[in-house]
Amino acid sequence: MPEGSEPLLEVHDLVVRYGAATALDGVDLAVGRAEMVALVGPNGAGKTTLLDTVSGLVAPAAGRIELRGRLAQVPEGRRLFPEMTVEDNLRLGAWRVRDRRVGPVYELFPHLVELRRRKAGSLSCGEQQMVAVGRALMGQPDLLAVDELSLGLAPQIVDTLAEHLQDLNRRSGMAILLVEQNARLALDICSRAYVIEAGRIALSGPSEQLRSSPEVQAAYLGGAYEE
Amino acid sequence: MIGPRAPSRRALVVAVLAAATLALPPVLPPEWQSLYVFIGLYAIVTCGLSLLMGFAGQVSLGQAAFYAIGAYAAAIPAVHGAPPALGLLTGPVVAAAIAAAIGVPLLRLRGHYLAFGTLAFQLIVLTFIAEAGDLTGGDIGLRGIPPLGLGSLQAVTPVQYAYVTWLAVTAVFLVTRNVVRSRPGRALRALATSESAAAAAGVPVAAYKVEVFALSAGYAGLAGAIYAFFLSYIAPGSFPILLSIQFLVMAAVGGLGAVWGSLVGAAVVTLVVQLLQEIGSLPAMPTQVPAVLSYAVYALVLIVVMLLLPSGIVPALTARAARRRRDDVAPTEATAGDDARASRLSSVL
Amino acid sequence: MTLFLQYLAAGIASGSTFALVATGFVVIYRVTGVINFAQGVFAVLGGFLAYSLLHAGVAHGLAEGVAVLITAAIGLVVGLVALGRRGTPPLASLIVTLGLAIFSYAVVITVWGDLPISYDGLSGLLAIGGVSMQRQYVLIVGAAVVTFLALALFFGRTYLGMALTACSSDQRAARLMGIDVWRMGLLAFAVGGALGGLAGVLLTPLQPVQFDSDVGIAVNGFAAAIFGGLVRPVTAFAGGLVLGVAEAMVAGYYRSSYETAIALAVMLALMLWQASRRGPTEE
Amino acid sequence: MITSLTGAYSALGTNDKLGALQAEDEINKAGGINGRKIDLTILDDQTKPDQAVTSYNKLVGDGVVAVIGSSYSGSSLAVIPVVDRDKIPYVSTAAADDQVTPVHAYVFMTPPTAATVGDRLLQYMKAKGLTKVAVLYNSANAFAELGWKSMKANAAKYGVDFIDQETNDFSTTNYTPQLTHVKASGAQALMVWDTGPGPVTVTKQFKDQGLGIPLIMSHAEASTLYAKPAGAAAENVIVATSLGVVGPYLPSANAASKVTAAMTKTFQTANKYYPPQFAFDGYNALELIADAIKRTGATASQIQQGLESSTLTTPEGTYRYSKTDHYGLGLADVVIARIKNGNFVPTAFSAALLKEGK
Repeated sequence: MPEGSEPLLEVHDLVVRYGAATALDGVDLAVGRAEMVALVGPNGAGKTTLLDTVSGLVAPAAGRIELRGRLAQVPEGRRLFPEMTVEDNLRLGAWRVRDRRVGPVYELFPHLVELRRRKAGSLSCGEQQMVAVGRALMGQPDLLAVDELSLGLAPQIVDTLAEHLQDLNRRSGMAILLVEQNARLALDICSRAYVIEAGRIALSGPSEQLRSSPEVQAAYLGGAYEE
Repeated sequence: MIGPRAPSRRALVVAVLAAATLALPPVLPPEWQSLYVFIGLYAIVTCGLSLLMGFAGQVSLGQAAFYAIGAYAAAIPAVHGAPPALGLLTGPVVAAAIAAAIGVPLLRLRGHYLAFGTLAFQLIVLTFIAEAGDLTGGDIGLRGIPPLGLGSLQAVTPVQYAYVTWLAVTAVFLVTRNVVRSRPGRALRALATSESAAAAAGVPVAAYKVEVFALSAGYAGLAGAIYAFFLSYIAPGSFPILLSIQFLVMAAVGGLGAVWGSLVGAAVVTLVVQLLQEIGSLPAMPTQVPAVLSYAVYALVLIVVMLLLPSGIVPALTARAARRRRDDVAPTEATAGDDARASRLSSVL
Repeated sequence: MTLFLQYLAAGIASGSTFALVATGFVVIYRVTGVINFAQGVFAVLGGFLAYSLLHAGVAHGLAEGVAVLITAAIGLVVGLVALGRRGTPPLASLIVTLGLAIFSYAVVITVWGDLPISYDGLSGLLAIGGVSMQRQYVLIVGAAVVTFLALALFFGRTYLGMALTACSSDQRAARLMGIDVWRMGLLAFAVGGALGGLAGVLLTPLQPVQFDSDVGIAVNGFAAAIFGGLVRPVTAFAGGLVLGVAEAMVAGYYRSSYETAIALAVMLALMLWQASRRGPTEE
Repeated sequence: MITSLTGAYSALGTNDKLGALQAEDEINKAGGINGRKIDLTILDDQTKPDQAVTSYNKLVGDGVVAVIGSSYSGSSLAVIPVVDRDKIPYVSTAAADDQVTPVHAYVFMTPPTAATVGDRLLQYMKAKGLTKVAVLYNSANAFAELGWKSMKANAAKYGVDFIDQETNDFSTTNYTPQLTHVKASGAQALMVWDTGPGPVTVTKQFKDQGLGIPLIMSHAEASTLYAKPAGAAAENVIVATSLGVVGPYLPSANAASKVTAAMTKTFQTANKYYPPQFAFDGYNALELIADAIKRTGATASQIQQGLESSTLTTPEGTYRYSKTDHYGLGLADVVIARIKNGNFVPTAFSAALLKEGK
């Protein structure tokens, strides 16, 4: 993490339990302003739980979360309101803020303009992911958490969306927390990453460093990493 | 340490319970004897409903319809001279057969649709009973049902019916335990959790659903048959929609999916109602006090139990006991599973 | 033909009453996932409150309006108890609403006694050609149509309505937007209470109510509501009309003793037909 | 006493209870029966047949000598088999004729039978020249169905022809189709057999539809439970009642007028309203039992013998139970009343009969 600046999000020693099962066990994590951070790990490692806890959907059993700004989440599986139009979906994203103008999102994703009256449920997965990102942006977040950006999408679409995110981060200084099973993608576009396994942070550090770590290569990158 | 000893302790508990059950009827005061019969009958119906809701994830708001069908199927032949004991067979069999027949189309409906379907079914059954006067005695009711018996052996007193009833309770619980532990039983649990997952795993979902529906109807039919002989009078008014709702309440209060839950639910609800009635009919109670008291207190008990123990009494108790044991024994997967099941079940309704 | 139209009119009239009761079920279920067994209670309380206000000399219209406002507040209280602590499962909530319905019996008996009440609404008939309808029923049909239009506009066009729809569509996503699903649930209960109260103040002149009339009222309303899967107001309206018209036709051309049974069977058959066409009906 | 203190019939049962308590109080204040006081235990049947049996078992277990039954006929019919078994005198306040036809040795009833009421109504129709009559009955209601059946069986004797027969079920709320039929049939009057909210709804819709023929109700509607919610629409409706309901209009020559005046005065002082039919039933049931005990003794079989030889004048008329007659009241105890300003007033037809003591 860059020295000096106070991080946007700090998570200290977080513990989350579902009944008898422990989902998160002493997790520490931080995201600085204007930073792009990846959270990588296998299915069921606790990635989504961590996001939900930070978003306030799940109550922690122990630990501390400090969020110095607004957070918006793009949930796994998009979770649009399928029977509502694209535009209504976007507008609902602005529930917390007063400004419900959808213009900025259309500027970012011009393709959505022609879809604005369509029911969200009738869109393709890629289009839905655009709406989901757009809906989160309507909440004017300082930190955008994206849960499984690439899930179920064609590679070209993932690339386009990833470029959009990088663009957002560069231009507006919006911090992004990218939660991914696709470690290759995540390490490519983020500067720093955490690896979570069975509810604990197993590794963390700059993407470069993790990319060359033998464990990561074996577990997440399918052997030797090629540039 | 506790593991190996647990089964024998459990057997001991069951044996003590069984002995108490057997010893109780003759020493109970008279009004408690018929109450004892009703608790048993309600436990049988509730057990079927629990099985249906807890293990097959299906809801019935019309379980009293099968209770009624069982009662009429047992009573009508007996009134016409058939040996009354035969009714203990015709009651459950006819109820189960009708459930199987209507289950095939009806169980295509799910969740609330099925709840409505069963409710509508009960209203239709009640109309049929009221209109088929020649067969059923119509709304006036069917009277002169002979006492249960084989040859010279007749059950007449509440004590005798208490034994008949609790024998039936035991049989029903044993059947239920076996069903729950059998391979189909595990498949059923899968059904309640996720129907599509169960189907994907090769469980014949539709057939199992109909079977559980028929089994639960059979239980209700058996209880209905005993009810008919015990009261020797049945009428559509004996099987209102409110009775179906009462069964649902018993299942929810006791806890879904638990054999013991149905017993506890039936006993708690019946006893609370009875206690309130006793208090309400104390001398010197002003006119409207009995009604106000019984409605208000019954409602408050219901609300408080469901808010504090949303998964029912028995699952809450087992969870607590398991938590206490957790220090001694390894993880309690079962409990976590039960909690998860209870919350999943709640999404059924 | 006139006879047929007469039965049709009668069916639309009673169907509208079922539909009006159904709206409350729909609004509450749509947002909270709770089938509110106390829905009939709002109608009963609405009737009793309007009765008391009318007897206290409050003018017609105002009395009913105030009664509806009070039932909205009662709806809020019912919601507070029924939704309980956050995360109370819907089955528990359902049993709690049942408990609240029974509790209302104690309240009604304490305040108003156990005798049935009624008051005068619009009297006389509206006749067009050979077909007539009681004026009070005309009022109910009108109220039902207005209510359904208003609900459709509210849920479809207003921001608040869309937020409520979002809660019913995907609670998790709604919460991620920052929508307080629990508060929205309370709001839904208040609206449901008002709609139930509205049904009650309009129905009481036609059929007397007593403390336990809620069951009959709720069963018909539930039947109408379920037709639209408890979430679609317009199909619930259709459900009410199917039920009402089927009953009137059975009573008109066959025997009224079978009207409820046959009407319910018709609804079941339609639902099964829908289920077989669309595959298993979604929950 | 078993009665419905909760459930659908609580309004009836509560008044049964008040009536019986008043009788207990009067008898005990007057020194009891042969010096012994009456101890009345009242249990709820929740308007449910099975609860009635549970409550009955408790009473018998407590050693009661006689039981007063529920105004819910389902409860009464459920209890009768056990009454037969235990041989405990049982005086029912329910109106279903089937309780006493055929005669059960230990079962008696206080309300007038539907057959008696039906005959009286037919007399009235004949006297008024109403020969073509329509009927609307609730086929999901035991009382209504029995009442209608016995009336239909006797109609020919009085030259009354039921030219249109309409039914309704437990949940009918819109009677337009039935009333349309009645209108088209050309009937001179509409007779209704039902209980509960149905008759109120019929009355209101009947008025709105402007049928312009007399509306006639059975004795189930002879109380404020019907007259109050029906309100202005009930004006001029014809209702069959017992003597007690028209108590204030009884000519002093009538045997029941004095006891009725005394009973209703006490009741009104205590409860602030005129006693409904059900209060008379509860009151009479205990009076009949007390009278039997006084004459023949206090064991179950003595009470049964006493009841079978009763001749007791009560606010509902004079009961004359016998070995073959366990309902006791006769045609002279049924009044055809008209509702005026919410009150039940004897029709001219009945006023004349009351004067003659018939």
